[in-house]
Amino acid sequence: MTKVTDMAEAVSSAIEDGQSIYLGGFTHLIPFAAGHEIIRQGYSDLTLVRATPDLIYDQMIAAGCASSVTFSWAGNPGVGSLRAFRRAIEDGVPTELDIDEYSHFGLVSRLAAGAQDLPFLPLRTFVGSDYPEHNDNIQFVENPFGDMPGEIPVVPPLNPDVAVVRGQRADTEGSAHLWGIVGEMVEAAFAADTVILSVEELVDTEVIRSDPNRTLIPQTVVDHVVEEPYGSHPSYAQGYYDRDNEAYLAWDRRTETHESTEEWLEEWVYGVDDRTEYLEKLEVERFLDLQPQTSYGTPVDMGEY
Amino acid sequence: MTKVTDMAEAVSSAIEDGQSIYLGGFTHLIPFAAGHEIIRQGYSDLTLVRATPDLIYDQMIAAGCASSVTFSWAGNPGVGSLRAFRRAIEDGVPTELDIDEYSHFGLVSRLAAGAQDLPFLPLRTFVGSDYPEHNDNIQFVENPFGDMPGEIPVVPPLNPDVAVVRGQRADTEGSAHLWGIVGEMVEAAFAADTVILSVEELVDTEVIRSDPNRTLIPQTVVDHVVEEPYGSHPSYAQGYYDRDNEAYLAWDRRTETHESTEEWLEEWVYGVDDRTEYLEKLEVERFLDLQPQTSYGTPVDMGEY
Amino acid sequence: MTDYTDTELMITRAAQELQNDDTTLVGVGIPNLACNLAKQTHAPDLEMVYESGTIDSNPSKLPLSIGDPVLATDAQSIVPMIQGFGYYLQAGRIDVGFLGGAQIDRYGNINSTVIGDYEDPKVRLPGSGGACEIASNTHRTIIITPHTQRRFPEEVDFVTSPGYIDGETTREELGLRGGPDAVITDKAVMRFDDDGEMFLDSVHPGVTEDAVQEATGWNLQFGSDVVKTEPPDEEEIDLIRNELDPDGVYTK
Amino acid sequence: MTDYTDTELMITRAAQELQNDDTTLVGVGIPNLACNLAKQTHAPDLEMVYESGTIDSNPSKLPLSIGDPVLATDAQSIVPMIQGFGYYLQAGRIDVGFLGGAQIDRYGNINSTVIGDYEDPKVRLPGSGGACEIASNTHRTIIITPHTQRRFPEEVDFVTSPGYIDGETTREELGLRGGPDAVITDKAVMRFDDDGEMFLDSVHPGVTEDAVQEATGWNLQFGSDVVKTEPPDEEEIDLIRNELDPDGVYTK
Repeated sequence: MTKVTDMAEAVSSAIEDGQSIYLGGFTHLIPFAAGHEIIRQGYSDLTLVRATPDLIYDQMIAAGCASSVTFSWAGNPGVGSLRAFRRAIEDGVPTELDIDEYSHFGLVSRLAAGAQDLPFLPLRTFVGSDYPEHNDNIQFVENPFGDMPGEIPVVPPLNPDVAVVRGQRADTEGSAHLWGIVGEMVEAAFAADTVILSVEELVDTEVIRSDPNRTLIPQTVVDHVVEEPYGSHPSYAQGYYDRDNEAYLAWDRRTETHESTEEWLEEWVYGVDDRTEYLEKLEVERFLDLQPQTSYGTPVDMGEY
Repeated sequence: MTKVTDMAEAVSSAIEDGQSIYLGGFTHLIPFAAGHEIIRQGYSDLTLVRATPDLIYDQMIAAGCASSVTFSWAGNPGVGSLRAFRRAIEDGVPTELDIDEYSHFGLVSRLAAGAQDLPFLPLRTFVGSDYPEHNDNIQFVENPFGDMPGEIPVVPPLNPDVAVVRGQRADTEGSAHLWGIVGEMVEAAFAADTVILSVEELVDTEVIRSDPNRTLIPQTVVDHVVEEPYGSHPSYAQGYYDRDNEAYLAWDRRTETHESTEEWLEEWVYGVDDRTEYLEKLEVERFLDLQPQTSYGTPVDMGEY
Repeated sequence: MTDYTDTELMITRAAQELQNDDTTLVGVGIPNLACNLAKQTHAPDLEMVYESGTIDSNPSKLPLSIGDPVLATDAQSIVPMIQGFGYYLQAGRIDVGFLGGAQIDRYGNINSTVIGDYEDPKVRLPGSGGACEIASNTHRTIIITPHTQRRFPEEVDFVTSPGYIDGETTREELGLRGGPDAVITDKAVMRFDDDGEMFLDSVHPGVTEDAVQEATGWNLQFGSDVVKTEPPDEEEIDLIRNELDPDGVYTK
Repeated sequence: MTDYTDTELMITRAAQELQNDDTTLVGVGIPNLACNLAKQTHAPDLEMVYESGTIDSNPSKLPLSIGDPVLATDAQSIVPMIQGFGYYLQAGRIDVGFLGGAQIDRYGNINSTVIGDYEDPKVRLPGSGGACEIASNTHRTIIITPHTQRRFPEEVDFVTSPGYIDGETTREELGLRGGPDAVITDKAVMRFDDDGEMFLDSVHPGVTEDAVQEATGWNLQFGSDVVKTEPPDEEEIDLIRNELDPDGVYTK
């Protein structure tokens, strides 16, 4: 049964104001197209969950979509800070922003607990730091097996209402092959109630089933499938295109004030109807610069038994 | 730096009497060649760890190598029971055997805790069963985040002294590609102090690095590398050969008494020097019957950046 | 009327318990045949998951074990056990689980561990495997077993897989999901009442209610309307004998 | 004598902290350059792991972020974050971690979270990322930072990454592995005594001990034998300028 739709439809049927939303990808495969569609549809009061808010949440925060961010590292990777995020926290512009903050492993462990329906997961982080003082979601439980350590921090499950994850290829039912850096996307997809899967290309089910160990996102967790080439620009898709670093640098410049940030949103988000129009605005040379050379992995023989 | 050696050398340098040993693979990729070498070298007092003891531990128990088994399902898969295992437990033949018993997830969780240096992992198993009454390694801790559930079972880490795991291919430093059913091999390899990796074939490092997401066993956990084609017979290696079901059925017949079991060991283990001699004893038709047709997975493009 | 064996009836009856959108955790043997039968008849979208970690397997021939390569080739996904048990089963993503066992009591608690004392067993059985977590975490379990007094005792020697415990403590209180839904034997089909006690729901053609009671180690409750079990039809028998198990590995 | 910049000295000094059989958790920028420099000189087998989950990366060019595709292509392995942090870092498989931060105190506790009050910050910094677990779980950490009073205060505003806590509670008691080994700044190299307090180990060429104290917000201990920091040699400078960072992204 096909779950294929377009991003506008997927977003409007999956997301409601006030929900907690996870947009996936650790530097890699970030669903920018979905983020822009959420902005265009004018959502508000969202809780945004992501290890690294990155440009995508900076844009959504600037657009006034968010009331809270759950995160572990809020910077512009390799460039500097996230100015819209900081303006919201430091000055309440355009809206006040609550934060719920962890280390990377703390946040990923919360998603993993959510993916497994566990009341908590233990981890060897946070001891000796100031996090437990400021976050009630970090508790300590005694070790019933001895005193090395005598107690250990635990974090509770995190189950976003909606997760948007990307993969390189999937079939129409939503079983997806992912490769390169996977981050915490699998945990988030299993933890969320509703999942939008966006991919670089739709392929025959036979392609997916030819290498089942590669199917990290299975159809059973997926509700909507969107084929959206270059849906991760200006982040990247391993084997398909590189990160557009110029865009990361430009974001840093264009967001110096809230007003200049709004101009950027006007130009690149509100001013286009969908991802195709967004791509049309990019110069063709930029596309060509982002193409990697082909480098195939040695295939595996599954054997026909 | 190459870690390549032969199985006799790997076993004798890695294993000592009295240690806890994990031989890997869930039905798939079982290291029979390593098991036979352990028997030939006359080890004793071993604690054998495996979800499914399978024929390999039945053979080692019959040979008198084991004083204890940590497991979760002790049967001859698809055939019946493990007669040597039962004789040891029910009648103390050839030696008494202690058992340390879990469900599959309980045992796998112990290895996962061991792999991550955690004092315990929680799981939603064992509640309402008789296991906690008989096993002090199943404890309950309170949920600090609420009462759904109010408490949850936890199991402590399991760190075998030595793990023997198999993969389809690896480089000489021990980074291995695995595909098909992986079971709990990755957790065990990360949990063990010393790891012997045995593979169907050694390949160039470039083959491994062409598809890094497939490298489930990395060289950092591996101490010895052994190239041993058909090292999993009579279990199977996905894409290389099928399970030799005739051997599983034969084991059931040949183990009806301890004496007949010893005859089997004499013929197939003590009577051969190594895996090559073992393979020479198999009829060529059997080899041919076990060959699957080729069925390649669609390769991925990692891209050259 | 079509001729059939006890095993064939158990297979067809079990297949009827499955719905088209179910995800089921399958064992080899009868459950595997039942699932494949359902898939080829009324439940083409049935998703079969094995505790070895193969997801939506599509076996080209009858698997000989739950780790058979035919379950891996052409599967939708394959995951490590830690993930299959954690992200699928424990997370509540499996609707139906199949269980068997050496002993089952009136509350559907199952023993597949030992006959006799745990520390000094008369017969050592294989143990749980994934049974304890299947019983704890699926939304419903179907128990398939031959029907004899020995297998249906007043009390099991060891609870490997919890059913409705003692009929008083609820599974919900304990944090357990689902519970036993049906017990399918070679004589009858039993279900469970609101207190989690087993009752006779249907008897197989040619079997008397007395015979069922006779083969049960406690006073079995009878449903208000015990009916006759629907026998296999011709199509089902044809599929089992000619496609699913042509060599009669499990059905002879 | 070779001409060099402060940054180039910090890179070469950091590289010298690495041994050939080390596995190191790398960040972009100076740590990445230091690791690559070590790999091309005295530590060819150095294994570089990134918190994005790429294991033994072999970048064909300078990565722009810790998730750059050049860290994935040609890597030995790539794992999900849950595994990178759990099976590698938490399990103690990473020897050396690199940390930076806005504030560092005398016990090597690091703040990369906020300046001012946590609930009402003057400056909101990026936060931990993996820093808290790197500080907790590697066998030794190397801290790299510019040397100013503001960055070396008496007390940090927020402990993001624990060092030697308060100099009394031991890391071992708390279940923490390792601890800060060296602090490399643009003025000096500091190390830690048995109580976990920072002391001046070497000053960079052209820098006085007074200038170091002046840039430190507490009475800095001086080692018994404060030496001059070894400056970069010609080969190192050549590698940095012509191979590792030819565009001067991090070294200009």
